Amino acid sequence: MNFFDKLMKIDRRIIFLFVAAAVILPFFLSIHQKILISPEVQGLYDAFESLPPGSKIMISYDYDPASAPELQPMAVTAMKYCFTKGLKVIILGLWPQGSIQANMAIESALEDPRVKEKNPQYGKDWVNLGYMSGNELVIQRMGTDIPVTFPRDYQGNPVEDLPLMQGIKNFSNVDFIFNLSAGYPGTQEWVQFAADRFHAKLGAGNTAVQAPGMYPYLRAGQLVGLLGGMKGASEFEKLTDFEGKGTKFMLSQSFAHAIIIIFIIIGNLAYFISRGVKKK
Amino acid sequence: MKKTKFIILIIPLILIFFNLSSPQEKPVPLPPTEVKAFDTPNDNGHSLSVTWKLSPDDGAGKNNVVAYEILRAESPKEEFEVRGMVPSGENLFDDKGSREKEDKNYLPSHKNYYYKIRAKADNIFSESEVSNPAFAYGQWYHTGKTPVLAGVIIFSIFALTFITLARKGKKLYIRPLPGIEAVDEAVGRATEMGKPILYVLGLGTAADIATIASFTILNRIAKITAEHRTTILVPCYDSVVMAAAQETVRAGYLEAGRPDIYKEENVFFVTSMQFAYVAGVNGLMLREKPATNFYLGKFYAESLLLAETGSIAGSIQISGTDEIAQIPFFIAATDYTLIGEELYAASAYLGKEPVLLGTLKAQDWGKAVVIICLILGALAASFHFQFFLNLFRVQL
Amino acid sequence: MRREIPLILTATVGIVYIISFFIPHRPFGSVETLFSDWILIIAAFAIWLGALNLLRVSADKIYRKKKDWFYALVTILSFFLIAIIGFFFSRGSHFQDVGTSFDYLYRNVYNPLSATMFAILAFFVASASYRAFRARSWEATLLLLAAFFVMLGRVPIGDMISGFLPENIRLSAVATFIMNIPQSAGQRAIMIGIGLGIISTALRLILGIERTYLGGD
Amino acid sequence: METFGLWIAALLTLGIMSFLYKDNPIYKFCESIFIGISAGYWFVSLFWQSMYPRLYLNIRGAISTLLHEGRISDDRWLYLVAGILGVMMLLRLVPKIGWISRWPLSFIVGSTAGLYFITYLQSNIMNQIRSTIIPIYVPGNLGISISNLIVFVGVFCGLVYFFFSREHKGAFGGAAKVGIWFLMITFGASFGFTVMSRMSLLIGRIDFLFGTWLGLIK
Repeated sequence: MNFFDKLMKIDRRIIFLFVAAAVILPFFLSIHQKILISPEVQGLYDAFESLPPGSKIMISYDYDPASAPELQPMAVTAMKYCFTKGLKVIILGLWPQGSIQANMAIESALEDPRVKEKNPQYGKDWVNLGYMSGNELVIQRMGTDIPVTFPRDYQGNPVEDLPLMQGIKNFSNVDFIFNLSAGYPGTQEWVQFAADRFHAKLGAGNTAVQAPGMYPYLRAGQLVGLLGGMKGASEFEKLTDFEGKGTKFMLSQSFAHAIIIIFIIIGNLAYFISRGVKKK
Repeated sequence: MKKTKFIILIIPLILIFFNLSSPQEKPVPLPPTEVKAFDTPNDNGHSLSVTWKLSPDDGAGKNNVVAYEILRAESPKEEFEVRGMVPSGENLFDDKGSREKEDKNYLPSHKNYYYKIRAKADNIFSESEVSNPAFAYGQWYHTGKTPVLAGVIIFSIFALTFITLARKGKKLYIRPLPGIEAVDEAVGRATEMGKPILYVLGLGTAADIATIASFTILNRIAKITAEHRTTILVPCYDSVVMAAAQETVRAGYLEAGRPDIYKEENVFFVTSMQFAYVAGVNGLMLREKPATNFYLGKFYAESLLLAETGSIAGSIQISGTDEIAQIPFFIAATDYTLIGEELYAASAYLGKEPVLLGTLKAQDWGKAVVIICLILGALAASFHFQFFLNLFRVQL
Repeated sequence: MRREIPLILTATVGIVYIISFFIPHRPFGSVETLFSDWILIIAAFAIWLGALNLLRVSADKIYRKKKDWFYALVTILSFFLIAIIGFFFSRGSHFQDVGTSFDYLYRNVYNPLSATMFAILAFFVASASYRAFRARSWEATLLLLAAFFVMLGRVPIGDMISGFLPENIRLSAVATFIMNIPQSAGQRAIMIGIGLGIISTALRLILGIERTYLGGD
Repeated sequence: METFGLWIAALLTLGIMSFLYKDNPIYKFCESIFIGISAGYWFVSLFWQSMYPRLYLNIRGAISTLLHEGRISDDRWLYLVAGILGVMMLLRLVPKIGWISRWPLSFIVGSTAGLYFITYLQSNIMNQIRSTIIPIYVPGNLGISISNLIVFVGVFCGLVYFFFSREHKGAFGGAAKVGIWFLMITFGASFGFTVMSRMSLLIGRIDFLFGTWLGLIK
């Protein structure tokens, strides 16, 4: 066994060590990197921008803490943006932990001085309808009747008592739906049930894993825009001018990608050289 | 509700206040005409629709109409009640009622209603004539869903035809799938090594077709393991799935004629939370060191966590899922992968029962129809033949 | 009784579901909602089966003093800890509200465990790509190249190293092209295939051809 | 209390991470807690979120209509059927009549089959066909013509690859081969795209350990 054979069967733990270093080091470095905007993020931003103040937006938090590093920065930016622009937000979750994530996002959004200035109020500027089990069937039921599907908000207040919910009957009273999704139920179900069945205008923020699966919907116009993973989050932060964690984490991301690519190159070099040696 | 009405009233007033030319001098906008009420098509019979011809002042001149208000009454003489509002330029409104009697929004079937449309310009408005009477009734067929019905019929005909042909003993060829061919070898390896086989059904519930398809494969594999007297471990993510998996494995042992060596505790529940389940299964892999791991069903982010740990444990791994995002991980980290549709075909492959192969043939015919539609569609689209595209439009 | 009735039930329910899709009229229009509620209720009952199974397997390990019995005890204790807190000490049906003991356990125990298990994937992605991404064949090379371009194109570094090129052939543009055109096409083919596989399996279930889940006798 | 929770969270994080080195008692300990806690979590959630509102509240409502208004016709009685099916599921615990649990099982499977038959026919087949019907020749726009042609060829060959009842030989085999190429590009691209997400999670955890816990990162 020569050096390259050994390199091909390198102990996993050495790779692990390099990955850890690549992720941790950038936290302690300060490098600025340029962020370019991709069309699907622009599409989402344009859809948000086209809404006049006072428009009603539904944000569905369909993820749990496991996907929070990617989706939480998007959620926070979206909340900050809506609050400063005077858009009214109706929150719900198809994942049990979704509405908790929503509250956390609002908490951090409220710390921003620009949001503080607007002083958004619960019930008037946003409501949290909480979690409802039933996956895509919840979406379907909302298509015919939102107050029947969610008779109470997460604190147990009847929805009739919430000023923001006045006049909200079904998706036709909601100007835009933004879905933050980490799997099932998520964007696919929102497309199939809200966009396809009830013609709601829909945009989404997805984990980077899920995002490629959504391109067909994006191309077919069933989705107006898409944020994919941390890069999507950082682009959205740049467009909305709310620089946050998405931008900060992006540097670690770049390093980590670089380290994986270097490993793939080393692996292939080792493979070809050791094969060449054997042929001789 | 009162508040909204108040705001609707107050905004134009404020506008007027700042407008120097008094709008009272403006003539009233011309009313909309040709108001027609009719039953909303394709619903359960608790909704009416109204259309009208736009007011001549809509979108032109100084008497610009800003919105239309839709009013309804039970008879032309009664007082009309506002049912909704649409912005100018629109001429259709669906007056959706509730089907619950207790609901204040209740709209009964088979009861006549009359409509009026109000064209609003700032704070002044004009009203149309009263519409014809119309009543709501439920439909027994949703016309917008015809393309889906056609699909159901076409596919069912294919399936039934080939099932019948297969029953009559017509030989059907199927091409080899490497992942399936490897099953016997993989079970044999476990027998030689005297180690168990691990079968993971994934994160699906019994309400996922992928999981149900995986049951059939599990049944075949359980039968082979029973014949070889090899242990099969099935950690489950969902309680209902566990119940069904127990039945499935038991059936496999029965078919192999070895119900005596079936152990129910080998098909067990772990937990219904994704990563806790992974933690448990990973621990199992590192401690039991199974010779072969099967991952067939619904998989999400845990796919690679399982597959890499299995590779650390030195197992042969066969995987398959219909979650497109996870297929690459399985391809990278396991020895054989069933891609998407192949997972659904696998049960037919393993069973070799003619009827199952018949439905496989129907799937192929389905694909042929899709391909033909794509070719015709591409030609139609190139020559701007919109009609063809509309064939696939489903209204809901 | 044991096999016939379940098979008839599957077929009937399946056909009712399909028919109700096309009929807006009562009572078909509301079948879907009702049935889905029923399934959720059945699942809520079934969790008892799962929980009892877990407890029985763990208790068995402790009772027989099998290897690792101590860990089985930890599992049982954690189960009862959260179950008791969730049922009796966390504001009833508002058990998930911020500030309940249930929420405390969720945030400080469940959440970090879950997130860390998920984060371990990052290391596994690296080791799996090192092992699997070798240009052994033409197909493997395509896989490798597509991954390579998309990986680089999705981070700003990609544009930094390809910045000298015209904008529409920079790495991020190449990545977008791969995602939008060939990736999208491949996805669609797989999706249509899966669709056919699913409807064919569904039909097999309704026709009673596929029925292993009902067991043997 | 919050600091205590933070320390527990941090130690559990490190415990699970230790798995990367090798299986060890600390990992086993964390794993056992994890399984117990999560199973209990699910147990509690399903009760409060399904059993309580959907079964208990509906039946209670139906009973109260019966008692107060003397009306027996109430759709909510239908939920009793679900309750019975649920109890049938539990009868698995009784070996002699365990087979009765097949009834609720076949109910679930039947409705799954019905629902997905329709849903996938519509969304995965009809809609995907519809969005693949694109002009292959767009006059005056070579770029779009070419990319549309690639999409068309990709879908076509990809579908050919999935044919089970024909040998991959000749022109058919050639198309299937091109189909595999498209599938490989698809998988490679999704993998590359996913790497990002996985790294993000690790970044999130590192942010927690070094930032929230140790306070080294602002």
